[in-house]
Amino acid sequence: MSTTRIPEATRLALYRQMMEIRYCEKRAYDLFLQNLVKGTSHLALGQEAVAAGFGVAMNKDDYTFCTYRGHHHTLARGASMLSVLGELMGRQCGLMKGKGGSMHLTSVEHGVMGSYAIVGAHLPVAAGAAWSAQYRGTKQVATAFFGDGATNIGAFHEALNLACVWKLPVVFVCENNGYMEYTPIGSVTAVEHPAADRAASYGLPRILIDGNDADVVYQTACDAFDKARAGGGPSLIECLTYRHSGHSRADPGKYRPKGEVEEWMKKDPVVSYRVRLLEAGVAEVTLDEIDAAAMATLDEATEQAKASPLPEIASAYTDVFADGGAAWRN
Amino acid sequence: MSTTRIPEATRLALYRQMMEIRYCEKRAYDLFLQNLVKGTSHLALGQEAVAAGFGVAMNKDDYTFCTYRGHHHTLARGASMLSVLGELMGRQCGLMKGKGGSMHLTSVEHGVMGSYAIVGAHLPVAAGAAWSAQYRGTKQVATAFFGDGATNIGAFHEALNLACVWKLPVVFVCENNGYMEYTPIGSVTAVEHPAADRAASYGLPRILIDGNDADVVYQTACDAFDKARAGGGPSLIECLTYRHSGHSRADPGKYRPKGEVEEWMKKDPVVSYRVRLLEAGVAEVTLDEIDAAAMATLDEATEQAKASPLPEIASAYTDVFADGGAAWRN
Amino acid sequence: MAQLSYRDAVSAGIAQEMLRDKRVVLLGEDSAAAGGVFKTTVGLFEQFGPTRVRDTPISELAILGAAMGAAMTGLRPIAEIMFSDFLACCWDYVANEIAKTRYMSDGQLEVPLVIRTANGAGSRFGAQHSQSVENWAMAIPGLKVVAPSNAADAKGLLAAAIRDPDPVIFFEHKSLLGNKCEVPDGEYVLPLGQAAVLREGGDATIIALAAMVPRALKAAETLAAEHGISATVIDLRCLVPLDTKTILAHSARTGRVFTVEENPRLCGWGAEVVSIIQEEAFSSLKGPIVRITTPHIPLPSADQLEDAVIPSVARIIADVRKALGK
Amino acid sequence: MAQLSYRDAVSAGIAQEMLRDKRVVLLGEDSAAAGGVFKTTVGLFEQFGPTRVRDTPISELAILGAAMGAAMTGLRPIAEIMFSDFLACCWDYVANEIAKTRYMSDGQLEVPLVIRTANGAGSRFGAQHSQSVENWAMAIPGLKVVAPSNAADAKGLLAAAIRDPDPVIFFEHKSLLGNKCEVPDGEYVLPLGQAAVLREGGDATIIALAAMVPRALKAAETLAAEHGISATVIDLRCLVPLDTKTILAHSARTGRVFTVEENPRLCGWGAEVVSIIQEEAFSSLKGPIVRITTPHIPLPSADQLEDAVIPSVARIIADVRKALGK
Ligand SMILES: Cc1ncc(C[n+]2csc(CCOP(=O)(O)OP(=O)(O)O)c2C)c(N)n1
Ligand SMILES: Cc1ncc(C[n+]2csc(CCOP(=O)(O)OP(=O)(O)O)c2C)c(N)n1
Ligand SMILES: [Mg+2]
Ligand SMILES: [Mg+2]
Repeated sequence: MSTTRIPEATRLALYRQMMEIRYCEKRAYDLFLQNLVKGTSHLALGQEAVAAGFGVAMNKDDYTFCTYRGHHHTLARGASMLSVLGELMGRQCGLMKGKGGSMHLTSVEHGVMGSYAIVGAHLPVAAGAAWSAQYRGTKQVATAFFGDGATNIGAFHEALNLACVWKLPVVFVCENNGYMEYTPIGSVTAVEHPAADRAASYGLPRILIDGNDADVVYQTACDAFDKARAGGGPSLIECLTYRHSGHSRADPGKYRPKGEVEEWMKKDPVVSYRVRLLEAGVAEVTLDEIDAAAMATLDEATEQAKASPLPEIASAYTDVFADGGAAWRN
Repeated sequence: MSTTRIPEATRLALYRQMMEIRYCEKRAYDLFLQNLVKGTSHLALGQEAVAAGFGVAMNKDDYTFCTYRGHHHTLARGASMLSVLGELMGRQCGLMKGKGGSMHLTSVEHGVMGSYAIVGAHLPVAAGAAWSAQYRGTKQVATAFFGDGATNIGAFHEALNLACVWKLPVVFVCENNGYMEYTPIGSVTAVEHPAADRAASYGLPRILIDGNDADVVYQTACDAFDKARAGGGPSLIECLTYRHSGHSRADPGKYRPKGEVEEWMKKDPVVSYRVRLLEAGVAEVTLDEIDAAAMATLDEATEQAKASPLPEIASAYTDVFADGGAAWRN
Repeated sequence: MAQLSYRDAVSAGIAQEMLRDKRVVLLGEDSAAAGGVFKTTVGLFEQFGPTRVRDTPISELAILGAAMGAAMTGLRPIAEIMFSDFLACCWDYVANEIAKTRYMSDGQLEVPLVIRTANGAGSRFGAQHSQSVENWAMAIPGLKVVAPSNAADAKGLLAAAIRDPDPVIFFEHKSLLGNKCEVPDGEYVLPLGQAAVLREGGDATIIALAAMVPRALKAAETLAAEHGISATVIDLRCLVPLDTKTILAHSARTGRVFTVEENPRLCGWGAEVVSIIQEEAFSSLKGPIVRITTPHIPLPSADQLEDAVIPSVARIIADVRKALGK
Repeated sequence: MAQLSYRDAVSAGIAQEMLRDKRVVLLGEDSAAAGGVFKTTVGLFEQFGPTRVRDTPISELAILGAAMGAAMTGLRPIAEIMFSDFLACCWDYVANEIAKTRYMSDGQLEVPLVIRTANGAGSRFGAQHSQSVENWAMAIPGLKVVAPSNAADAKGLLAAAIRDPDPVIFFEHKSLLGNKCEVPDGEYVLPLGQAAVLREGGDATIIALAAMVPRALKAAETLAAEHGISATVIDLRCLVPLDTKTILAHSARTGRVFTVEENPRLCGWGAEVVSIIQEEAFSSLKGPIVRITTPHIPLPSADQLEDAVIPSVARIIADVRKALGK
């Protein structure tokens, strides 16, 4: 695929986005180690190109639906590092003031319509948001990100079928990182490519891409969004990628065959993109400045999050119902 | 497909089976009209060839899993008309003595491991029975029958994937009769052939057959069973057929386009098979005798069922738990 | 005022709100072109067209998921789950997604939708098509739960449910669908969370819901006419919000309370109501609160068996008399 | 006797039964090669091999459906649903299929299986991974429901559940997994349906389950030591069968009863227990039965918020003192 038609400014945006995610995820990990993040957390280290490629390609009013592994997509839509790290730390400055936690990041002002911790559950929800956009005639597109493991759950099948029958402006993005938690996806899936090999079941073309190549992801995203906005209906895109760390905080990732991580490290999406930009003539200092700016923002966010107060206990009893409270009786 | 290799005795068995189902289903309908069947009922008039073809091809210890539209499959495994009609009428002589009703016909002694009234729910269950057969090394095969509409539910997807990954001896048979209740299947499905067009999603070959041709169904069933018994794993078979009556007792079937029923009546599986057998040299009197015997059995079953007592009220409180009772406390 | 059946009152309530608010859309299996398996959506497809009234595949996850996504982004979907038993097929959406989204998002998201479903026994459909599962819904924080007992309430409460900014599970009772009563013609909306006191008496308070309401009423009439027992009958109408004020006032007044529940006994709504009454009106109670419920069994199919296990007028009468010693 | 953790007692119980009965097989997500996300099945894959201990895809419907089909045809499957919240993803199997099959088939079929699942709060996982849903299971006729509070019970009750001819939902509490106690070494099986009276006192009866049991015990100790209140503490262990004999005897004896429930309030198991006690021991009650529950809200994620809403030792003490006026 020729990627030269992507403007340099866009490519720098892709790079910046990936760097911000990379730094922020690493920081999240450090904060665990300091016991400042109490619950679980699922890092997207290694999967930055998917988030950046789609995030940069989206319109501001498009909808993103994430899984519990959703920090990268939330950041890619413009949610601040402070609001993300704050949520992981259960602070008042967090996106949901500690009520949702790492697995439920939501930032409606940035189009992040929630992170869903039940595998596959958000695919029909994204289809519904797309239905709403179609009905309202807004040209918005909804994108649902999910893992390889999610392709084996019923909701995947139902969402794909409904979206195709109704020709909804929704893009289903499978981040195939090779594992469902600790089990290799190949050992529990009847086809080699859990998403791409099933596209035909819904009358969709087969799309299988290098999910570690931000240019490829970006271009594929643009094409899918164009199609959706033009009334062409859904797309199903399988992105081949890899998570550098364990499944979640608790997981050292011992089930991986020797050398696998090392192989994938060679295809690190951030490092390789940096090399590509340099080769394309971007000045090193430009990239260094991006890195430094990301780190500065991150450091400031970290300090602010640490200084942020804990939410008041009373907040646990709010927002069950629309009246703001939790009263189920008179 | 050449069908001549099917022995005449087998073909007569297929014919007898279809006639018995045809008569019995018509009688069930008459009994509704007499208000002797109180609940709902889903007739398989027009779909006899699927039941006969698979039923005759099965071994005695194979497992059948039906839907609410399961009278035909239950009869095809050898359950008596008396026990089936008795259940529809809620009598003591019924298969489950009125506790299950038309939608839950079960006859374990005949391998009918239940009829399931939640669309798609029995597909994973059949896979589980096949897993058990595989584990126990019995060479039994489990067959799940379901409608076209069932292919759009999550359980279909999960069952197919698991069965293929575990190479289970299970055969998934889609009776595509064109409608999910009152809605044409094409209007709610992303592909033309709801089962066959999805086989590739599970690494299976595409099998689409004339479900009104008992010979074709029988031969296809034999092949699938052979494959399963040889350790070759599951099959997914789509049988094109049509139901002559409404979806259920309550349905006059008004949503059908003009002429559609008439077209399909020309492909009536029972009538056309009779013609074929006559053309193949079977004496008319042989078939007439089969018909007469079926009708005689049916008439006797009907009278016996009518004369059968109602179950005792106390039976409503039995068999919730293995101790025979319903006690949840001491 | 016209005499309307419960089933027609449902479609009238939907039509009223669809006319009023373009954000209201409807989806379900056989709900559009065919007018619904229970004929509760007849005419809506013709009146509002295929963009607003939609047939779906047999995909309960997709139905509720899509309704949820639409509700989060500006629509007011009405999703039909054909039989309430099938809520089990999409319980994740009911219990984990729709009910919790407002909370988990700290109020950033709302899910204003209605899940309509046919509930209850009486049709001889057997164990998987006859359940009363209102107690399942009551157990989930974040949901409102409505179950009308007559046509007028069906229209008024459904309209309220559609307008409500919170997710509402709306139980339409299969055995009541043909029942007719006077239903206000024009715009008609009832508040959620108000029980109806259908009859007042000093000897006992009978609390019922949905199909158990007409039975409780009939029992109360016989108790008054033949046994000298004068009973108050309360139709809860909503389980959430729960009108504890009305419940407690009338429980305290009579001191003898009965719940009539179609759900199987364990963890039924009556258990919750009992726990509230005994905690908050303890000293007014003259005897134990008695729960009259379907036993804790799956439902049988045969008519005489089904009739035997669901609380009947005769059983209500007998249980009240026994408790009061009359 | 060895000191075992709750998590190790779970795998010990499974191993004991797998050794004894070749029909016992195990399936679940990451349950085999990885030993389970909660490390409750460590070593089983190595000991019993891949035909008996199987990893599944993320397919909760297929997991329970397959377990059911296998149970109907001669096996004794143990199916793991990783978090109890995900029971919502396969509730159809729990509520409509597995629980009802024996009944609907008039006893022709049986479904002897165990569904093991990690239940409860304390891990700061948020609203979709922290629920206590034992009351969902209790509401379904045809199921047995077990929720041990310590390692010894975990082993003994799990063995009993595996041997039981009825379907059993077995709740393993996430926050108890690391707790150790003496666990009998050899074959160890406890009967289902017997509550444990952990402490006897004359002033109050505190009824608890699973993670609420150690809290109730601790509260009882403080009540005795600091407030002159001597309380009986009952660990229900099973919700079905329910040991009403023990409950009623101790409720009647003290006249003051408290339930400590982790499930959200409405239709919690305590509501059912309250309805039974007030109906059958009415005249022995000296005051209202008090339910100490998680409020009827989804669960927050942040640690101090989660801690604030789940019944704590302090809240139990305060509620008992308030009720007894001490
Ligand atoms: C319905 C459901 N089943 C199981 C889980 C537990 N679980 C959380 S993440 C996960 C693995 C998901 O794998 P994949 O879809 O590949 O996403 P990844 O974590 O690799 O991004 C599992 C099994 C869950 N959250 N929801
Ligand atoms: C999960 C679920 N959803 C909906 C229904 C209601 N229902 C019963 S039969 C049916 C249509 C099924 O169509 P199909 O699978 O084609 O089978 P057919 O009736 O044509 O044999 C529907 C929607 C159900 N029983 N279960
Ligand atoms: Mg993965
Ligand atoms: Mg069909």
